Amino acid sequence: MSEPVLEVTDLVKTFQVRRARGVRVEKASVQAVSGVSFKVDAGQTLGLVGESGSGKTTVGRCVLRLLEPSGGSIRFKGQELVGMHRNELRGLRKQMQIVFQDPYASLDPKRTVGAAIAEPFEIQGVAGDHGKMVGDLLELVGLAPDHAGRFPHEFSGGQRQRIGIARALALDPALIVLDEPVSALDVSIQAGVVNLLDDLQNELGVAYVFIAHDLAVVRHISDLVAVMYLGKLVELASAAEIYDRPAHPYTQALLSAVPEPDPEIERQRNRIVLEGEVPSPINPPSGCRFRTRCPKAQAICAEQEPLLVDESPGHAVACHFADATPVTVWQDGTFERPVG
Amino acid sequence: MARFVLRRLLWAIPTLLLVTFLVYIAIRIGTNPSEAYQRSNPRANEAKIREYEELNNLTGSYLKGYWGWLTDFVKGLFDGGESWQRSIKGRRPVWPEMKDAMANSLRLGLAASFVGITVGLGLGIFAALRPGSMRDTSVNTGAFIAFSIPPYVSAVLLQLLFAVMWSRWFGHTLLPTSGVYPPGHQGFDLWLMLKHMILPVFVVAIQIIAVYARYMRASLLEVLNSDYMRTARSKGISERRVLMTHAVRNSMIPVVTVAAIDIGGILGGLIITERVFSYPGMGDFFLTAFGNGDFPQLMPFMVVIVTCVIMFNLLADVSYAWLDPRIRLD
Amino acid sequence: MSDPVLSLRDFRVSFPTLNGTVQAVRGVDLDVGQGEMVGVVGESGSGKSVTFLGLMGLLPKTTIIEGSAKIGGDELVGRSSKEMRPVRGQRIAMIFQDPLSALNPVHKIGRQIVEMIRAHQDMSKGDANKRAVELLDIVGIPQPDQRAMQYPHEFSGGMRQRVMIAMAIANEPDVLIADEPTTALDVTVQAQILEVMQRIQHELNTAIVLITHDLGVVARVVDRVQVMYAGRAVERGTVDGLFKHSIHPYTRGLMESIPALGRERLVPIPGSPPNMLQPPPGCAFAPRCAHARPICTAEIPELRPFGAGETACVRADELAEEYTNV
Amino acid sequence: MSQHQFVEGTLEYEHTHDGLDDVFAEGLTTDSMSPRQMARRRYFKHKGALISTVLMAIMVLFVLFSPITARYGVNEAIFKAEAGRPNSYLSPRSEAWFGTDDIGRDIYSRMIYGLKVSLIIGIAAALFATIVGVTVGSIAGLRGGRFDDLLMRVTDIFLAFPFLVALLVVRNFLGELDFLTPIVGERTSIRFIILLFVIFGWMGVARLVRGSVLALKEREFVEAARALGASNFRIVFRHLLPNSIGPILVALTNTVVAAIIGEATLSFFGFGPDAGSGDTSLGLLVSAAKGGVTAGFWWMVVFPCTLLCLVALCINFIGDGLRDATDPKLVHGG
Repeated sequence: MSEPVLEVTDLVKTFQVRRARGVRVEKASVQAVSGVSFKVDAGQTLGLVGESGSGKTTVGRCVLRLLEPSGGSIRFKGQELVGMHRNELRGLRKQMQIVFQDPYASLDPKRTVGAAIAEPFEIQGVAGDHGKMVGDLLELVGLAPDHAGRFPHEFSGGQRQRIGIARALALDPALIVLDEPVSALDVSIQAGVVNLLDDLQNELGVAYVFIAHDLAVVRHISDLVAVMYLGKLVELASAAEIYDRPAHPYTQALLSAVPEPDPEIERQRNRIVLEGEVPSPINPPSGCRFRTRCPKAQAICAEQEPLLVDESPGHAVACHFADATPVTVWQDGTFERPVG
Repeated sequence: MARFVLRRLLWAIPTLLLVTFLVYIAIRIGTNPSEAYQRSNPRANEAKIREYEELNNLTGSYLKGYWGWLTDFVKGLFDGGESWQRSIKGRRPVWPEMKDAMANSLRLGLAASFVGITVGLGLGIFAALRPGSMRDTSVNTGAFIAFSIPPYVSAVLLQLLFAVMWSRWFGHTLLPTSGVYPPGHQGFDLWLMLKHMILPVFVVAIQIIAVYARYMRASLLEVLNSDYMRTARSKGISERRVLMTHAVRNSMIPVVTVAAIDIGGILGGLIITERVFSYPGMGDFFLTAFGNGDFPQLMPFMVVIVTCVIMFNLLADVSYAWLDPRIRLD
Repeated sequence: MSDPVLSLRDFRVSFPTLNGTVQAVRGVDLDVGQGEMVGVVGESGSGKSVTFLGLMGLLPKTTIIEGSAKIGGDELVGRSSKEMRPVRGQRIAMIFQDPLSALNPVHKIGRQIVEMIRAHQDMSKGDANKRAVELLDIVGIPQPDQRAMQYPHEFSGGMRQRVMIAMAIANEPDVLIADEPTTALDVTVQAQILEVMQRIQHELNTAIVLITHDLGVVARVVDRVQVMYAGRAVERGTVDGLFKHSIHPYTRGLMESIPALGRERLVPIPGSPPNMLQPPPGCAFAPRCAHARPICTAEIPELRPFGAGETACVRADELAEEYTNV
Repeated sequence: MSQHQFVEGTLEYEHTHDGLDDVFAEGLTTDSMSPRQMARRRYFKHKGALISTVLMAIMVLFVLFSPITARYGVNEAIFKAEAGRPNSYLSPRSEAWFGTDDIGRDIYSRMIYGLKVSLIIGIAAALFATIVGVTVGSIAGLRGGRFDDLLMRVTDIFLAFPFLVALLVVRNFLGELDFLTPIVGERTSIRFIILLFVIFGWMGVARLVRGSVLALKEREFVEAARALGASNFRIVFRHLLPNSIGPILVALTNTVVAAIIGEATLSFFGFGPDAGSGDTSLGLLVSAAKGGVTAGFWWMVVFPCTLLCLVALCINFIGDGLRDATDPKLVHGG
């Protein structure tokens, strides 16, 4: 088997928070990501899901070393990125790219779209007719080559996102981190961008790390799905597994919280409504970080941190009471599980 | 809060020491003591100059000299300025003169700040409530024009108008244009004093008005566009209440911070105005001392200024926290 | 249905700008009955929020509002902002998308609720305070008496939205307008807030208008739906009727573009929403519609009964046939 | 109040969500204009800025063609026809439109020469201050940490000081440093005055640029450039500076005004440049006006003072127009 495009092992990212609270500088250390591991193969998509504060975006930034990881290892095509010298890294940047969430902030308002897409060629010193290459890229993402002379404000959100994708594709990367690429778009526009990403992957064989909070989109686009909660990976499995047989109580609750666009299903569904909200990462709960909101929590959850172990082949869960057998959840939030 | 203030006050001490040390060096070099002494006392001999330098701790290393000055200064704080060295000119004691100057300046500064800040804030609110209207444009433009007139220019123009042209046209002077009292006046006279203050206060206040009207206007406009103003309106409370309880208080937060830090601006305006109106305040005191290279006068003056700046910075922080519950001080 | 509590007829909102007049809302009809939750769905620029901000008189003074909007039979259009005061907060209350910026950061939560109560009820401060604590309890905020003494920044996102709801129901309004109340929240918190809103709908019998772009949210909580596009309602009906038998190509387009299980490829709606300075003639959706014919651009289609609901498509009959044949 | 505080006092804006974003989100920006064109259009909409630009242009033309526009030389006295004695204190008349001063020099002509020197001081000081300020500000903004803290602390104290006191103390201090004299000349030289205002001017610029860089560096397009492997140098020059050109220009105009008024202030109190060199400045003219007040020679006061204020006002207005034109809040939705 060929080696994976990306292999992340025990990634840790700690922030020294220095918040100026008006006049006072407050110092605290926040572990935004603690011990996250996963692999992405060529042409594959890993969906990274979680709510705000789960650290999914931080993982994405660390993978590209836009943020300096505090620990662990990130291997890109077998090469260790952590600790790699800047100059060496610059060469590798050709092969890994990022697309951002906010289509308004991700393009320099003062430069034309053509200049934005040509920037990768300039930075990496790619020879050739940049104008033509930009035109080709614009066509690839479904825009017209003569759009190159326009400024970002002349485009709609969906079009801007396509421009961002064109820029990321310019250097023919092996890996693209997509950081909530469609969550700022209207649903009718979002579909087009998701399709584009799908097509590009089939055509170019690029691997994606797809970061999102929208579980429906993630299910649609991902091969593997990793669920994060408060900086930890709680479940990692193929998309089908995660959605059909979620084993971690958090994943189960998350899936049950997502409304289905079908009133009939909605009425029949049993929901797990989680209590409370994600705790502060400055002071995470002891043991299992989810235990404060977990309907299954027991004494052991506060004492012992559950490890991410294979519940079944290819399906890893970090829970003392992981159980992927279909559960019945009653309206009042209690569970019933087949015995045996 | 109390702990924060205490800690900041403790912090103020090293800051004060560091800044005064730098000021000591700057003034020691800048005044060129021996030259200054000679200028003020043309018949002084070498020995006299050396004695002056020794007394004022202007010899030896900077650190040692500073320490010497500091001990004298601190002693002076407890004996009514007795231990401070005497002025370079006429060997007058520094403290009594400075005390009077401070009182005069304080009176002028407080009056001008009060007038300036209230009128400025009022105008700012007045303008912001109808953005884009005539009254907004005129307040904004007026503030811009007032801001572009340096205080000494307005002072000189007012002097020309009230002291010279008025008497030429109408045969009497309307307002006095210099001093605290007419020359030769003895004793206290409130009305005369106030009359002498009108023009200087006006000059300083105009600058303050210009600045605060613009701050307040910008800040209030910002607040008026915020979401919580929409919420307030959606409650069905009166527009007056919406403005008073929601808009004005919130827009004061940035203004107050600016105000306390802007103390330098007000002091600067005072110095200039006092000079033009021959008003015997700190500004006049400073400029005379500076012109003479009067080290014994300059240092206490600088200490007062530095202390003011540091204290007002602290005041800014405290008032900020008091107005904005998101800021916690401890 | 008994007499509607809130009723809009040919409601229009337009903004004069330097480049011309933006016709944000171009004739909307809507009835909301007591204790009913109506979803208003649309994408950005559809005019869904503007309709209700205009109704409440919360848009800039230069905004032009026409048509009719009645609350319990009383006309609102044409009222001065002073005349609107007894309506706002008492008969219609509103909650907004971003609960952090919608709450005044320098006032305590309790005080902000008390302000709402005392604006419309003759109540002593002490009683109003007690009532505020009670309201916080109703919306599920633990330790309400202590929380009332805290500032908005000390609350989490979901708790803030609960506070907004508590404030909105303080005077037991006839209608509660919720403008994308869960968009800024995480899904697990969204579920909590939707639950609170449903409880209020049933326990207080309040009519709720839920403005959202999320069809999933609509499917979960509302009774009836109105779909908006380019400042007009294009389709409406009961939630089941609409999800099962929508006719309007825009509604269908919206549903098909949602990623769903077993759908290999998503179907986007081509193009982008029209420029509301010069909306296209006739059906505003025609330029993006796969089923458009020349007839579509002739005149603006009105909503007319079709199947279980109403739809604003001139080709509704033909399309219904087409859909069933496929 | 010094011009300095104004640079500082500019309230920071934060983009707030307003209810109309929804309406204006899509399909409104049909006009195809580059950001520069939009900025230009907005600038010309600012009436004060427009009028000020025209006035400034006229003044600059007068200065450029001073041998023609000025009727007399700088130090040329208008002599009485008969005895050859200078025509002191003439009130305005056809031979001397704005009157003459104590030694019979034409005030109108001297105002043009004075304006020239003042503009040179203002522009030179502002340019150098901007270069220093932009460099320091962008380093502080990008690097952050200790350097940034120190910079903020120092500028805080400096800016809170009464302008004139700090100016005078620093002036004398620098004047006594003998090693500086070969470079910037005596403390009464124009070069020295410029140096002084560079020292006081860069801080305002640095703080503005720092704030702008701090805000921009979190923006995704900067991160995108970094992800492409762009060097810091490229990020600063291709992305950060072009996007903070607005605040930089505003700071520049503020510094021009601060230097012109500052020079006048120094001159007014007798610490300005030396008039003996056959040159004059607005400050020296205003300072000379003091002598005219008590005697009622109003023209000596009114004309130079008006010109000084007018120049300050025009440049301030131009700055305000630039602020409007480049305000990022106004870029969207047109």
